[in-house]
Amino acid sequence: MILDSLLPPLVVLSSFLPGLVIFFLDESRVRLRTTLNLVGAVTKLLLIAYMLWGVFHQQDFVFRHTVLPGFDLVLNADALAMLFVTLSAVLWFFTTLYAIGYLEGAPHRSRFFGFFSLCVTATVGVAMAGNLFTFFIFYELLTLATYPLVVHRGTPEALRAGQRYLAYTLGGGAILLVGIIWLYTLAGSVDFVHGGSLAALGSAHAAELRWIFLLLIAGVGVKAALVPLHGWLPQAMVAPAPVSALLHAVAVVKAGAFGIVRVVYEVYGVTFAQVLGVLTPLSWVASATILWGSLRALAQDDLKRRLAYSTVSQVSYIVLGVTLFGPVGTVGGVVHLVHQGIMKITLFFCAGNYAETLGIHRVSQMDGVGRRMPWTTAAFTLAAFGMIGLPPLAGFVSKWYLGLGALEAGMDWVIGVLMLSSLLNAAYFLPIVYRAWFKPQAGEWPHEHILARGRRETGWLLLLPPVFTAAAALAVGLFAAMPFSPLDWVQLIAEREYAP
Amino acid sequence: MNRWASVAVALLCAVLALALAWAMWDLPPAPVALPAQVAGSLAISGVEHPVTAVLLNFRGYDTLLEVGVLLIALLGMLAAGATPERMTALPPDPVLEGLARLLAPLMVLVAGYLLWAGAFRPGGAFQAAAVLAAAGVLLRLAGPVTAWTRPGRVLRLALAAGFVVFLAVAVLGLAQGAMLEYPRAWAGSLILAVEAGLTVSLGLTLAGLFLAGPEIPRGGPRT
Amino acid sequence: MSLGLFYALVGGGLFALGLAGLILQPRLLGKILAFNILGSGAFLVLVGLAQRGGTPDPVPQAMVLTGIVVAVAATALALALTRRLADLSGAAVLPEDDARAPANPRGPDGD
Amino acid sequence: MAIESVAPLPWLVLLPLAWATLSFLLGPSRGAGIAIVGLLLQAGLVLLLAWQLTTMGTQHHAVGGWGAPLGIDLVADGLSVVMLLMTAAVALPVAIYARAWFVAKPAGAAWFWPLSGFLVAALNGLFLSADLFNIYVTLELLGLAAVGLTAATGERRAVAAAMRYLLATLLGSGAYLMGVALVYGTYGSVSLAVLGGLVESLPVVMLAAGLMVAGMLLKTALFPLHFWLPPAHGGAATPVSALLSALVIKASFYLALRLWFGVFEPLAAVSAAQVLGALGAAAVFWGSVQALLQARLKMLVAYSTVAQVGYLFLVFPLATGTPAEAAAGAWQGGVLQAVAHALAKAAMFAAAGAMILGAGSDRIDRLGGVGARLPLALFAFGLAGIVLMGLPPTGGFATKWLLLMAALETGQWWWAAVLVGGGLLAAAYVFRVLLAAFAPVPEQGRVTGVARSLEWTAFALATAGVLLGLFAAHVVTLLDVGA
Amino acid sequence: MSLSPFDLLLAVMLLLTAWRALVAPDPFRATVLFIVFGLLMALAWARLSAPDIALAEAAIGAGLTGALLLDAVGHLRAVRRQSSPPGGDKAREAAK
Repeated sequence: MILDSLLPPLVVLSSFLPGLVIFFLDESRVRLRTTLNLVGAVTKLLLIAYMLWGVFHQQDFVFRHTVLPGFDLVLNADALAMLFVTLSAVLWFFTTLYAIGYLEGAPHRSRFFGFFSLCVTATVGVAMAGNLFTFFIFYELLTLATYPLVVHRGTPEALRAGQRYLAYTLGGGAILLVGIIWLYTLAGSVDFVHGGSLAALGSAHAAELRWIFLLLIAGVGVKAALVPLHGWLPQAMVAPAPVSALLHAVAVVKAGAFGIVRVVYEVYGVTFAQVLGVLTPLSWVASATILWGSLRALAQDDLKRRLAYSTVSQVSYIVLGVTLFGPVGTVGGVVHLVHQGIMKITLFFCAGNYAETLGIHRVSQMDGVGRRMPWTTAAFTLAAFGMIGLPPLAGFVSKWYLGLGALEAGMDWVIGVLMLSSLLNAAYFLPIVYRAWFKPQAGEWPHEHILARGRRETGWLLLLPPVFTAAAALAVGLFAAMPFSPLDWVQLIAEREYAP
Repeated sequence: MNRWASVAVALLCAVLALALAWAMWDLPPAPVALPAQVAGSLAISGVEHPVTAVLLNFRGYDTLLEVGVLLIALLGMLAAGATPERMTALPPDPVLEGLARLLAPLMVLVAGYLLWAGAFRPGGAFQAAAVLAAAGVLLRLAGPVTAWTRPGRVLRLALAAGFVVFLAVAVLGLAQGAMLEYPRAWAGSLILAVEAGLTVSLGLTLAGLFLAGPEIPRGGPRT
Repeated sequence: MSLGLFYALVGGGLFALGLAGLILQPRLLGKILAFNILGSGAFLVLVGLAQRGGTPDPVPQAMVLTGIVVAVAATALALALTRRLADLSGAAVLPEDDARAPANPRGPDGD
Repeated sequence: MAIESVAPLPWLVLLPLAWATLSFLLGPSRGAGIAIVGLLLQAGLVLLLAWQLTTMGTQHHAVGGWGAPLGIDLVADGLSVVMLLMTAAVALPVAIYARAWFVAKPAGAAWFWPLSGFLVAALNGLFLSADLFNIYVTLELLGLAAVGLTAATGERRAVAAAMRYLLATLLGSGAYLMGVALVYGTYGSVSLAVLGGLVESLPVVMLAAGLMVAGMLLKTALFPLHFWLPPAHGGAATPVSALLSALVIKASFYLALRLWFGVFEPLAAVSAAQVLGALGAAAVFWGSVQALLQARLKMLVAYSTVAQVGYLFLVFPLATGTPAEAAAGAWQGGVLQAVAHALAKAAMFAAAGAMILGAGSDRIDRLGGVGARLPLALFAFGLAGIVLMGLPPTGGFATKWLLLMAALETGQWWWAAVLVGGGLLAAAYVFRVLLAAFAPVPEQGRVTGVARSLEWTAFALATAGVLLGLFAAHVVTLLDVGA
Repeated sequence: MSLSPFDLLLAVMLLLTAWRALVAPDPFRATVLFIVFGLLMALAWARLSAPDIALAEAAIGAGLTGALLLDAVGHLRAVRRQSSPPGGDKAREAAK
């Protein structure tokens, strides 16, 4: 059906077109801008719901446009794509709500929301890319759409962070491009195929393929913030809170991790990658990143900075899962793509609430904040527990499968990494929770912008999104075994991947 | 530029001259013989003089564009402008002026003859225009004609007339099938018309290259 | 040696001479003369080489007529620019600074 | 009259000549309206021609009805039509831009319209001509029109730049003319069609080819022959800068391409091609670094042109003596780069002009506040910058893609390094401007608004540069006609 | 027509005047030499059986270009006289 092949581009356009219009809207058209934002977000959700149903029933949604001979723009809504698309669309919806509240009365909102929409457009494109070209197009678009958001405040610090962000990501993009073209000249195709397409090239090109793997992983690893390519991420947290939320949970970091998933599973094929012997080094890098990120997080007083280093660490769980050969490891890694997103976005929403409501930016200022902002702090606590991996929260499910996967792959040392990392997670999250709930308030709040009114501790639009996402973090853990839960969906993907 | 670089350039140019000489030295005859083709088509070209036939018929398109080149050179000069206070002021010279007034009509006559002669012997629009231009230069040097500050409408029309006629003929040819294709019967007359237009315009333009004076940019001279 | 080839060789010499002059002459007036000499050289080669067999060829002759007019147009424009430049800067040489200086931090504002 | 019977070839030359003359007759500073109408008609004609090409193949027109070698032929093949499309696509928005620009800044307006009409006619004539001597005349027409336009502000810097430009362009066409003289002397014809079957590797032909190509390198401002370009492109009135950088240098590049891969193909040597590529690579780095060092916005953009010209010349090593498929890809990549750069650079100059007008200064460190006051112009500048960086999905990316493929397929990885490194350098200088424009300003209201058409035309051009990447396949198909 | 001693003499004169015109330090002198060169060119064209070009060269190449050059030289001298102090050395060198 023609309509079916048009659905993927429609999903992309559902945020692109509103974004474009918003960009040219006058600053004062608040109502029209908000309507456009929400209409786009809801349309996208509806389209996705329809496609989810279709994909579940083995229906194909593929769009193809030839840009140059041998160079097709392909959008393919396969199961893995839908997982990421759904995640980003749902979280975008909440982030949009949150951002509307967060930026009330701030300058340059048309510019902000324009690029905000472009950013989601790019993420959805990354998710549905059917080959490396298409992936690369949206991957670079993502860089360009997020840059103005990072420097949005225009402060010297923001500009510096933006410069660093660009240097890292554009450099990564260039490396990725070389890898893609090299691969294309070698293999003649860079389509994403279940089980990978390179095994046919065999061992004759093993050395070249290893180099290409290095280029590709380094290219996408910049955005996934693999150590030592992570330098931009902690700096980029100068961006406004909704941007950080999106950057860390959905868009940029995830696009990198997702790219690694695609490269390993659908370009090389996990079996062939194992044969080439490239998975084990990657697992070392991932483990190092997990531990390094956690260690650095420990040392940060700035709340958002601590969360940023936590992201560095947590995203590498996904990469680690990918390197664990076997379906269980895959499940652990890929499901964490969703779980980490839900939990991390909650944390950033909460951090934004503290800053926006009370002017709290540092952990050391958080004493007793639980009593002033109970809902926010409850959401924060839930998400933090999830990150640590306490059952029955989302993070527990991920770590459980990762551990089992490690055993299955015969990489027992990974268990040690997971244990150590969980301890570190606890070490940097628990003190915050303790301070917030149990320490008495120490003097005035640094800068109280929004006064509590009755039971409402802050603006509705700021409060509802974190509460919802925290509830979701609980739900995806509690109901992990239900049909259509992320875990269920990921198991479907893993089955298809390892199907002979 | 320093001394050694200059020597190097000079040496390279000398090498180029030698290379040119060596390359041209012993060439076989050209495989295409255009003079024969020109001679073969001369009868239907509308003129008897082969150079004029090439210039205004076979390769008339070159000439059309070349007139454009002259016009834009003049435009470029007008556009770049000149500072009025520094225009060369010439002292009046009654003898020169008298001579110029005497010679100018004579030169116009010569130009007319050259134009007419071009159809069957050396001469033609360009030579005629050059003589006209010389008359203009003479008049300018002698005094009666002043520098053009900003060509008025009539002058602009005269400057462009030749080009306009040429363009019109080119478009007319399109109706025949090709740009600048003259109808056989009319070829001679059309070419003469083009040449007449060109003589006037080219003469004025060439003179204009000499006369084009200060075009003051709006807002006064800038320094 | 035929007459045509002989003048073509002279043309080659003039072309090289003009080229050297165009590059080496510091004064604009000198460069303009050099360009004209270079052009004359090319014209001589065009007609001379074509007529090396001895028969006159009207085609290159017509081309040279075109070329001469183009050359005088270019010369006139060049001289006008030279005069204008002399009016503005008091010198008939090209200023060194504009082309070389990579950055001109103290340059005036303008468009 | 049926649309099939319209012959676009001669009209593409006659039409701009006609409106140029008309605007000259109207007088100084007049003629914007007829120019825009003329360019609209021209765009229609080119589209018609492109359609004729895809349905009927290469188009010919024998001027005067004589036919080569006695007469002059006009020929439109895929390459010509792509260049004509580029000309129309750039000239029309620039004309709309110029109309608003000269209202705000009258310097240089006096004879802009007739001169630019002749410029467009010369470009069209050049792209269509299949006759070496006729091409010489169009080259001179183009060069003198461009010089006149450069000098038109009458400012000292502009006049000096115009003078330098004039000498360079005259030297370039002089060398070309010498080549034509040698070719005519050897073969007795200057028709490309006739010569195509005759040219062989004689010393005299080698010398002719060398002189002609060298002349074109000078006119295209390939490093180290670029000395004349930055002051001319940076010093002219902004609409003129856009025309010069986008179109005029492309004409000589087109000619170098046409000759090298056309009549002179039997002589094309791999070593010479490598030298051209090396100069191109040097241009990419030198131009980019100089762009990074500039204090003035328009000089930055002009040096960016020096860098971008470098990419054009990577075609020669990638398509000379390499396997047919890789060569075809490289060749397409080179032409696409010419088009993508034309659109992006015109957009960039247009946007830069609007920003300078708004900020009241062309110094980059005085651009603060432009981002807030003129977001559309800045957005256009950024988009154009993305095209120049070669990021997807723009025209610049399609170019880079094709060239990179050719480089890796032929094992010449060093050109790949140039392409990738050049893109990053371009990012550095583009974002330098964006950062400066985003910077907050202490003085409120220092930046003033500008006419909306100044911003919109820049945006339209930049968008065209982006869309070119998505529809590159169509351009490549068109390019294959008669290749 | 074949090569005669006159042609040899003409060739030598052409190259000599061209060279002298290029190296002459005085612009006026250079211009006069160039006009002579143009007239010699006209003779060369006549020898090449190209009377049309000979006419054009004499009228346009030597005549008009010469007049333009002389006018420019005069103008540059006037400029030098008027702007001695600021343009100083360069101007003097230019119009020497």
